[in-house]
Amino acid sequence: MSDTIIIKEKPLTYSAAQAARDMSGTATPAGEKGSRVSEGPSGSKPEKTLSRRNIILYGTLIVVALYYLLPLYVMVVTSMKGMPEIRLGNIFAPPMEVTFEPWVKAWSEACTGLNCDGLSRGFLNSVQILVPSVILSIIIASVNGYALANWKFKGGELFFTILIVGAFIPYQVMIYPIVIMLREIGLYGSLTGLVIVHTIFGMPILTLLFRNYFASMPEELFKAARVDGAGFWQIYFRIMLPMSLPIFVVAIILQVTGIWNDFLFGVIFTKPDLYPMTVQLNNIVNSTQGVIEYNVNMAATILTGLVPLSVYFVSGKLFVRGIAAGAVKG
Amino acid sequence: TDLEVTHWWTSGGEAAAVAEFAKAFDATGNHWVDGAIAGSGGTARPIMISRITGGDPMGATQFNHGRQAEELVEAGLMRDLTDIAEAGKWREVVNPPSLLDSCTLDGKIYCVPVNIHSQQWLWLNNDVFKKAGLEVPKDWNEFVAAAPKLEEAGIVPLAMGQQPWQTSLAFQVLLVAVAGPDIYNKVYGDKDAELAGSDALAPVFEAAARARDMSKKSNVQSWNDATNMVITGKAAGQIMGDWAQGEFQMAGQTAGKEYSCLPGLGMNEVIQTGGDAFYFPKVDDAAITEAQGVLANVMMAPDTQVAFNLKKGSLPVRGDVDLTAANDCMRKGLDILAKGNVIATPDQLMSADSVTQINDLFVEFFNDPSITAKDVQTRFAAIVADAE
Amino acid sequence: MAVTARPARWHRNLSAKIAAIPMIATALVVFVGGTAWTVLYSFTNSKLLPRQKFVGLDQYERLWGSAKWIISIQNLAIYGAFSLVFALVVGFLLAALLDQKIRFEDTFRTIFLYPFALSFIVTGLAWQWILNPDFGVQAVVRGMGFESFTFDPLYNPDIVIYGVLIAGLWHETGLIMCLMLAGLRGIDEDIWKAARVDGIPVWKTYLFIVIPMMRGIFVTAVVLIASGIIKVYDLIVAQTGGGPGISSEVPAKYVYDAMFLSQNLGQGFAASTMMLLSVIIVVVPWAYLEFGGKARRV
Amino acid sequence: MTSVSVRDLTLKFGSLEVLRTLNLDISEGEFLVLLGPSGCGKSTLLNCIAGLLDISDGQIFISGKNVTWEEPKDRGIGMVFQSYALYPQMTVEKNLSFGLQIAGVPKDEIARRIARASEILQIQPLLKRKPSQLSGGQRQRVAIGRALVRDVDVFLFDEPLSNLDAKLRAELRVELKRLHQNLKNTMIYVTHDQIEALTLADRIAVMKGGIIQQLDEPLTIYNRPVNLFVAGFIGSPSMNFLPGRIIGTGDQARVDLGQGLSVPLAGYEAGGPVGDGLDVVFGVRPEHLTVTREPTSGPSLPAVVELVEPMGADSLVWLRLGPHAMSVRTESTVKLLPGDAVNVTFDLHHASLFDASTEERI
Amino acid sequence: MTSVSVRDLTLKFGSLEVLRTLNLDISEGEFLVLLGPSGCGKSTLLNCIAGLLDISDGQIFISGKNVTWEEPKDRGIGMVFQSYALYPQMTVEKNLSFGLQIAGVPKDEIARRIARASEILQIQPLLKRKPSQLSGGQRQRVAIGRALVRDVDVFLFDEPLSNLDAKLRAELRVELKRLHQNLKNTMIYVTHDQIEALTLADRIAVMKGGIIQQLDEPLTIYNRPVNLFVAGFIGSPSMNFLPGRIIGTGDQARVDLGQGLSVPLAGYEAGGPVGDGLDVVFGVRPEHLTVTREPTSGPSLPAVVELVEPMGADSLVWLRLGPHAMSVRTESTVKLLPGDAVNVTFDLHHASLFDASTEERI
Ligand SMILES: Nc1ncnc2c1ncn2[C@@H]1O[C@H](COP(=O)(O)OP(=O)(O)OP(=O)(O)O)[C@@H](O)[C@H]1O
Ligand SMILES: Nc1ncnc2c1ncn2[C@@H]1O[C@H](COP(=O)(O)OP(=O)(O)OP(=O)(O)O)[C@@H](O)[C@H]1O
Ligand SMILES: [Mg+2]
Ligand SMILES: [Mg+2]
Repeated sequence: MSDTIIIKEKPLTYSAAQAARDMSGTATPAGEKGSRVSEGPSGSKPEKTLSRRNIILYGTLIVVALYYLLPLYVMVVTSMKGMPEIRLGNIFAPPMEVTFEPWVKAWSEACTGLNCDGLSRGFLNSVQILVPSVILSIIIASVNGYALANWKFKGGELFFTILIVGAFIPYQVMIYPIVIMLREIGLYGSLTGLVIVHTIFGMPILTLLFRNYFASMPEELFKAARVDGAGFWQIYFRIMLPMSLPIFVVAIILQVTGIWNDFLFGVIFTKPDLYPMTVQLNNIVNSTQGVIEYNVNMAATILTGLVPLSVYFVSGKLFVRGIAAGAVKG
Repeated sequence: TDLEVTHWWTSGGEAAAVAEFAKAFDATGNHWVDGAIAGSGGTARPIMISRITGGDPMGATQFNHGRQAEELVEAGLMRDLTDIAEAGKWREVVNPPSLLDSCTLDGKIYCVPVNIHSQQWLWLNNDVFKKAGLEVPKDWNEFVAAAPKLEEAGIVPLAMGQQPWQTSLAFQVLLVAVAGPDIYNKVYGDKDAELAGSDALAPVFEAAARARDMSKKSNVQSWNDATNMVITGKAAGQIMGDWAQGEFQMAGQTAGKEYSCLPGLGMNEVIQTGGDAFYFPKVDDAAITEAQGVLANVMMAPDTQVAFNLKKGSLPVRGDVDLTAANDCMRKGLDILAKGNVIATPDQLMSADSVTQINDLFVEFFNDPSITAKDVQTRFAAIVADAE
Repeated sequence: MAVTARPARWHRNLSAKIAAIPMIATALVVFVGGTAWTVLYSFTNSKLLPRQKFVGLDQYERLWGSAKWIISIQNLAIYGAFSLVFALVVGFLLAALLDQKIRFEDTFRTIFLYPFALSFIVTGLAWQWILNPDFGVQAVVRGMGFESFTFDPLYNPDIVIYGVLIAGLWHETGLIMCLMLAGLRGIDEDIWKAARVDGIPVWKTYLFIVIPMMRGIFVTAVVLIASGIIKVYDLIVAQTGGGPGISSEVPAKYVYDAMFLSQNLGQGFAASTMMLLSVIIVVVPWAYLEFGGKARRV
Repeated sequence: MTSVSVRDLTLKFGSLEVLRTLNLDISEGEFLVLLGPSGCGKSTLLNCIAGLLDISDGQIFISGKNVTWEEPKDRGIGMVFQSYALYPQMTVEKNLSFGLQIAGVPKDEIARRIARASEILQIQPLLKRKPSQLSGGQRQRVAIGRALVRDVDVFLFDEPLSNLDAKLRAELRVELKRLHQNLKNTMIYVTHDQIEALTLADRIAVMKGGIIQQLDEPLTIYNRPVNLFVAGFIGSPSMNFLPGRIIGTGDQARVDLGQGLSVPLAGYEAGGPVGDGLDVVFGVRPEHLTVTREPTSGPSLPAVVELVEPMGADSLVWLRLGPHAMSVRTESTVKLLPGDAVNVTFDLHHASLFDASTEERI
Repeated sequence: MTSVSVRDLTLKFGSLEVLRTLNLDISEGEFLVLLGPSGCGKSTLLNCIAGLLDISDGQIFISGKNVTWEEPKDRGIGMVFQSYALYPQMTVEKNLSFGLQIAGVPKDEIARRIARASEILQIQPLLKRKPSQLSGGQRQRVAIGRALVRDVDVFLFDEPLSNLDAKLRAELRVELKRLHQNLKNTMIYVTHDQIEALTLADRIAVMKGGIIQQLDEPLTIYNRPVNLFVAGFIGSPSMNFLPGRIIGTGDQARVDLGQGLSVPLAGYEAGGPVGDGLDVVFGVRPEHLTVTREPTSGPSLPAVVELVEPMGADSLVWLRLGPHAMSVRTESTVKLLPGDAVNVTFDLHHASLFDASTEERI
């Protein structure tokens, strides 16, 4: 890459740019353009935009994309229909009369038991749970991954293996012991307790990702920092962190989705005034009062999914890049 | 004082009924913090139990009457209400007295029964029968006889939700209706496995098989969806507890006019004295303990009993209240209660574990036409034999 | 020049050890401790509350005598096998399609990935709605005049698990596709060129050359899918509730129901122990090879 | 006979024109090296010939056939890549046979070809191993083998040695040369290492910015580079460039190097007229300079030793000559120390003179 | 004075013993090069000295202080890595000041040191750039600068040039040499390129399999390698090895090379007795051989030209001498063609003789 650069740097009168200008055209071995081109294929291979390959390629992609979009479409369309239309019509038909009534109802009017304030109540709670959980779990997992990848110590791999196996344990199995543990340390029912639970269950996969990511960074960088006198935390904060944006994006996306969508822990480890949005959603969807209001349910469903969805739409590209960095090393 | 009350009453009729409690409680200067968890007892109970065992109990919580909370009581996690009960003379006012027995462990009272639920009802849509040119049936047998004609008319004869407890309920109801309360008591109460497997019970299982056929086309999950099928005329009838009545009321229908109800399927008119009860977990906070006492009294107070049960469609636990506002079906129930034709619920007689096993069996049975009446009877008997 | 002795071992890497305390605590206390506790109590007849009334293997006998458990296991096997195979195959195919330097790659990728942002509850509800014979696909097709068309996977006990599968795949293939895409992008351009010069058709290049080179990615993908499969619960609850009947029960739900619905903790613990056992038999040797023992392999 | 012909080849990546109406004829059995700095378009040209890139304009002929639109496999070429691009999960044998199997070559024919290739390359003992179990040099041989079994007329090499260490590179260079002498196939070889180019090539095409600067035999390019770029790019240690100005004409012409130093041009074979007063760059390679402690009879200039780099057989002596720094290659036996005053003699037969403004050789 | 002392150093990775009771003394201001093939433990040794690896046994002293258990930062060393390991998110200036800030060096002192280092390395114009905006050579200089600002006695280099292309490598080699002449710090330099070793080192330690084979000045190692390995590893093109057998004793001793060819040993300075009948390997470098078309007066042997590799200034001629293949370096002006019959003359002062069984020099 740098041959031209070297020449420039040499203390010479010779300039590479100049050379390029002066030489152009002089040294090509004989022949004027066109004079020697003979019969037969010439130039770019002809390729139609509508080649068979493209039809198959885009055709498949579009069909699959439709399959993926179908549920979202149905949800959105249904959420904008009135109940009579839903009962009569087909679920794929666009609404004849667009109404946002269901959205309003889902957000602020739907009842659970005596509370008729829809999802709105859960939204703030969800945010309150989400932010500290995401932050804490990512901090801990990234430090773990860093320690495992760069500061190997005896037993580290063993604990890590246990952690990975732990990722396969169904949550239900752990609920009881965790309830007891939290009770013993007096954190049951508090926000702190829930944050800890999210941190614990996010740990295996996140640690795996961070460990792989840090392990894929050049080891010499780490050594250079040690020679420079940086310690464990200085290397982490000053060297590793600034280079880890992609994997942090992945971790944030995974955690935001996971924690926002969590129902089980939210309902078991908190009380009603802290219930997250998903619990509210469950309540709305399951408290059928008379006729099931599908439109309200769908609106509530979309509203609940809005936060993780927008995170994906905004940072999907970074996600792909980061996941490549964190997952390639098995 | 704020008192958090958890329950799983979230359907229309139920929520309206709970509101009565809340209103009465708030009137005492306290505040009812509603902790509804939608779904069913299955969703809500683990949360409640975790909260209680996790050391962060709510102020009061709903449980089904019976043995569900037994271990919590034994573990000393529940508040002893004996003094309040004695002060309120519950022993005298609660009718039938067996209700209070279910709240009693070692002579101490731990819960407030709030209503009596009876499961033994067949709910019918009158219009459907008229349109099909049929009489509204008077009992199960007539209903079965009418089924083919209904099916011809494109109507599902029997609506049935797919949740396990519903199919299991249908079976129990058929058992009591077809075989009578004595056999029921022997099977569920005494766990008489021999009887359970005998010919005496065979008609029960055949009736269940018949019900299975009649509900083949009923594609709904929850009970109120099934009730809704009856209300809207998609189905002709449903075997369901008296809480279904709340749905009919919410839909603006009147008993005897748009719909009919047949207690005990019109065959053996008895009422299960099961129902819901509220427990009060032990807490350290004196203010909350105080408020718990207030709530217990409020729930047992005659006015609240009437208001609540009218909305809920169930019967009050007190024999001394005025129920002039009660409707046709409720009155039928009251009459039966007055006659003393009561039986205990399976929840009271068996452990939750055995009940679930029976539920599972009937879920399987109702969904798998290849299981014969004979097979299911054999397996039923086996569960009864293992039950405690 | 004086010779000095090796200083104490424990304080080397001290910061790292301190930093790893949360992980060590989680691994030991929560995962090992919690698991041991669960296994211990699976030998009791605990009901609502854990109690040390040991009954030997009674819970296990009952577990294996229970039709619901057997069906759960079968369902998990079917769901797991299909989910694993389809997610990998479909994920890979989509990634391969997206890797053809196509236009709108970002758009397609986002479309394939977005379901992963939604919870299983939402996924289950959406697909329950679409597969509902009275409103969804079946009704629509019938409405178009095909009266005899039947498509009601959620209401047919024989195929209900495949109905769940449709939703499950919809949810997870996007993520797998992302992983695969990342893997494909990591393959040396020269390999493709070499294959073209050798005249190897594209699909054979994928099959015999590229896929074997993506072992690491497949491992990660399998970990992700498999850990999800074992835990599958929300989806079932939201979509079928285990029905019709018990035809779509799964082990995680069995555990949950046993513990909280039947209030038979012992039974629930026994079932979870069986699940753990199978996980351990499959995962531990693999995890050891993959993560333990060996030194850094960068 | 012409083996590969490139006619007016133009290649664009989007709007970036990487190759500009490039023409190139390679005769049968010739070993042609494409040499140039990184990014000059060497690989791109090779990929065009191989058919791995769709060209924007022009034509390509191989063995007289117009292959402009042919698939790579149908062009009768074999290619060896810098990273070797061996299929990692297949054994060496499978790597060699895979393409043939797919082309439907009969089993015994495949066996025959593999036997021949592995004999030529001496990789028989490696046939059952996987690429990961091979050393760099062995991998390289397998990569060549994969091209060899295809039984083609033209071999394309894209920097096949640049991933190896210096020693191995030197050895494999010789092997490649031998291979070419045995096989007599046409070979096109991309590199940016001029030693490889000089030792291997029948002809070298020096490229820069997508244009061939000079296409000639190695020693011609070495001794008579057509411009400053070629002069500076070829040769290591590289040519000394001394900017100066012509004084006088004809046999009296000298190059004035400043500070009173000048070199007489008598003996230099100029390609054109050398005008008085022209600004020039005087180029001379380290090995065409002689250093002596005593003044010699011929024209010599005084200089001071700055640094001595022993390189085994000989040493590189860095001198300061008035305003210029320059290097001289000497026998290791000549002992010089920094600070020594010496005399430098120029070998004008091997010197080059460039016009300072056009940078072309005069 | 001794600057770095390694005593009985042993290092194991698990059960793999990479370094075996290794001893090494480096005096102050010395430029020591660790040379050896890939995987011989060079980097490992350097990392041990730097304190980046926890050694299994032995002691390390730097500037007289026992630093065996010190942290890298407390050892008074600076290190330059193969990949440079510049912190990608920091500017050049930040890269240089990072370590100093951590050490709590006052602001103006930091500024002073950066100014000095960037002056020495001429990187002032780059201070505000990020590493990604630098060329390879510039990065390398910044990496050296990072060691420089630490104001240490000992510099450690781990193949700092091997990521660069040949041309740049040659230039930076000279710069490094100059730097050492200016700074006079102790430098330990790891490489597997013998040209680097020969040009840079005051002394070279040739390693193999975790053991130092020979530790001496470059020309001694070049001319009098202690064993076959060192002889073969140093020098490019490498030494010719001709297996043979001793006939006769004393001044009459000859090496019989088979097929009636033999070389008289008169003039060879043997380190020990040369026994009659001993199996030996006769080693001679390509540049210590002379090829002539006519028989010469001295002892010469007939050979046939097999291949000629032109390398610019000179050519490498591959000969067949009886059963042996060998290479000879000649001036490019000598025109030889494959098949030519020639005579080879040996320079015995520069030849080496090895015991075939022990592989040690005789
Ligand atoms: N796929 C591509 N898209 C756009 N530009 C490209 C592409 N491939 C190469 N280029 C550009 O074309 C030019 C020539 O690239 P090429 O790979 O042919 O260089 P090269 O001479 O082989 O260099 P090297 O010695 O580094 O291999 C470079 O400037 C490069 O950036
Ligand atoms: N972390 C490690 N764990 C196990 N073995 C290692 C480790 N690091 C190096 N080795 C082994 O130790 C030996 C010496 O490695 P080292 O890196 O010192 O070689 P080197 O001489 O620097 O080679 P190169 O020229 O390739 O850099 C090698 O065989 C290598 O495989
Ligand atoms: Mg290239
Ligand atoms: Mg190394």
